[in-house]
Amino acid sequence: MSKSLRIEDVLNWLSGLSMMVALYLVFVYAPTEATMGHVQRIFYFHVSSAWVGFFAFLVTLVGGIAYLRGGNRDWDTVALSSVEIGLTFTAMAVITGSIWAKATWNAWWPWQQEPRLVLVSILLLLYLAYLMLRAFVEGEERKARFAAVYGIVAFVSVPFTFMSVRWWQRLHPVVFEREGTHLAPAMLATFLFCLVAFTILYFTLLLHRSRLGRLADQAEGLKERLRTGEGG
Amino acid sequence: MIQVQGLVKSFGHTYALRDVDLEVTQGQFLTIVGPNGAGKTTLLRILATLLKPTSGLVRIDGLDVASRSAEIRRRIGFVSHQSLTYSKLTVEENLVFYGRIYDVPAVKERVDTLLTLVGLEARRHDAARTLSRGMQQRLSIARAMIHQPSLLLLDEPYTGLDQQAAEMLRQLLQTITAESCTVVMTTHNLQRALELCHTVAILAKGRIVHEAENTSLTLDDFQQAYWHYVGDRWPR
Amino acid sequence: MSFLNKVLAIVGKDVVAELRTKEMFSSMLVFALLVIVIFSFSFELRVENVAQVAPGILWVTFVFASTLELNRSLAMEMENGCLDGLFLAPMDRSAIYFGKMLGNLIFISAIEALMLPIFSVLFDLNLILPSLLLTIFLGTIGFAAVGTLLSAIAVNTRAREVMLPVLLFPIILPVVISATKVTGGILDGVPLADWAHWLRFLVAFDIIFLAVSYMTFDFVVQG
Amino acid sequence: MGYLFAAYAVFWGLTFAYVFTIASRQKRLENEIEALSRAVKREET
Repeated sequence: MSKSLRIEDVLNWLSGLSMMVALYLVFVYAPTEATMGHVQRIFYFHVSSAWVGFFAFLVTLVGGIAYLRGGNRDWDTVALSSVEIGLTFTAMAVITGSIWAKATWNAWWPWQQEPRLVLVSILLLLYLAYLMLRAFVEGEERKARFAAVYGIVAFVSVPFTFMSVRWWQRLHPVVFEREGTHLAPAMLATFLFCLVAFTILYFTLLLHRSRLGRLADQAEGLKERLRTGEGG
Repeated sequence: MIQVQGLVKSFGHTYALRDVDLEVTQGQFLTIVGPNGAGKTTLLRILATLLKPTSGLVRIDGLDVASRSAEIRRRIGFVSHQSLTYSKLTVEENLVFYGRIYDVPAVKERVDTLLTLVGLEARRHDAARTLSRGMQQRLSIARAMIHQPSLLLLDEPYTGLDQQAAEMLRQLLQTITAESCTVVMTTHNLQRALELCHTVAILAKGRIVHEAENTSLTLDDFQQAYWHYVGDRWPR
Repeated sequence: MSFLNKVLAIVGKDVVAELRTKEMFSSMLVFALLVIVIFSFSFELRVENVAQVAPGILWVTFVFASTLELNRSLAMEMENGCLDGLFLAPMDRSAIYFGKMLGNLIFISAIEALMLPIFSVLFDLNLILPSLLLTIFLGTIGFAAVGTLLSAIAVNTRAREVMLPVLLFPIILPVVISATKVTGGILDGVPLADWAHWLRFLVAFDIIFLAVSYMTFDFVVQG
Repeated sequence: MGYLFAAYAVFWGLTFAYVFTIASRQKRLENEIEALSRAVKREET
């Protein structure tokens, strides 16, 4: 217990510190973008949030496969925790993206110009369905099994959705092209640091959320012991 | 025929079976009695390979249920408390379908034999949903016997039957067991429990608490034993 | 071959049951007519060119009809515990998957075949074109492949009728997008080369999801 | 500038809200587990 506590502490401090540095880099170190101005600074946290969302759902896939292979319930806890964190960050990406879109294109929801927006909203739907599935299945073991399968199928569909949305958009006039990789070195450095900081933040949250899952499991076990009046 | 050692089955934190030991020899008829929630259905479903044991050893004909389930399935017939038949299909179509998925050679002949055995020849072209509860149960037994299993598992076969249907079922089971088929049956009816079996076991709270030979057992003695072992759960 | 024989036995009994009651076909016919009536009322005032909205209406109808069919198909196995009866048989669980999947494919295709002429008449468009039939077929395989797996999950949940669309729609969205695009392209007379990549895309989706569903089906149906 | 502020406010708002829910759920469960363990101990003695 004491050892895992230490890892928690290290991660807590590390993520706090790296987020502070990230803020400094975003607002002070990174130069102001020429055409878009200060609003472009949304980019760093927006893309990083989206990255954490995507990465979290990848972890859910891995957790699902590991659970189905070994039957270790901890993997199910990790998968569920990751979905929750992933949804939170995807929601952040959607909201910050929408604000950015309003600032640059004067539209909160530019479906046609920004296919990634569609993709992200589908991700939200997919993993809300994942949570809904868990809420509607009876029995812990079966819940974990179904969720694992859905986590796998859902993630496999993501590249297809991405591609179809991409191609779907191609028939419409491309109004804005984002200069993805043409970032100035200082911007790129800031961006990369943000990615790292967010990934650390993700793992910190995952650790705490998984602990929550284990506690819930423990509480269930105790309740069952009380109910049957016998040790498990 | 059946060997069970230290069988445990849990659903999450709930334990359905805790440390069950059981031994059934070839041709034996074992009845398991116990109150609702004792774990009877769970035990039968594990023997039928429908559920995997959490831990412990379960062997049928020396084959492990977890790893050799396909071979075991050829040897067992399972009569569930549901009929496992398609209500829209006719009696004959149901049996032919199951015959095909069990790889039964000469399905037609086998179906004819079974329909005669369970006395449903006259209803063979009727949809399964039009059958009475007793007939459904006999169809269900015919379904379970389609591939000539050497082990028959019956889960609460008498539930929901009237006196006459239950009597027909008893005669049918007597005929089947005369062919030296091994049978494991569960019930919560103590009188039915003692009718045909060689051995009777009491299952309570996921454990086999009592086992007895049925040679000189009277219903009164058995009822005494049942109350003693099942205790507080039995309504007095 | 015994595996194929078992798959066909499962498909066969579904077909026989349906031919006997014709429950699904009659309800689907009414359903298709209803959808068309509702759509024609809701678009009537705005749309001057039906060909613009026809692909969308067509695929929305197909998706909803498939969902109804998938729910019904697995519900039939849940009745009287028949699914247990299938699991008790000495066969690989993938035979159950392919059996149910093929059955679903046949039924959904039959429903679509029933609806196409109705749509053709009411939209005054010729929808019975080989290229369009191919697209519909490929899209239907995609629905059936994922739908069979997810309906096996959905039947084990509370509120199962709602659960299936919630699980299924976000996953088959790529199929709907691409199929609608291709249908639009065909109706507009766009040359094959311009939408051939969509067909390849559909084939890839079908193959991958057949494989994933086949591999995970066992975990859905055990215990 | 207003948009930039709004975006970052949303980000930090959501992050803290999420961390807070995790922390409070953990607290609640810890209390519950403690109460339950005491109850189990009582039962056993």
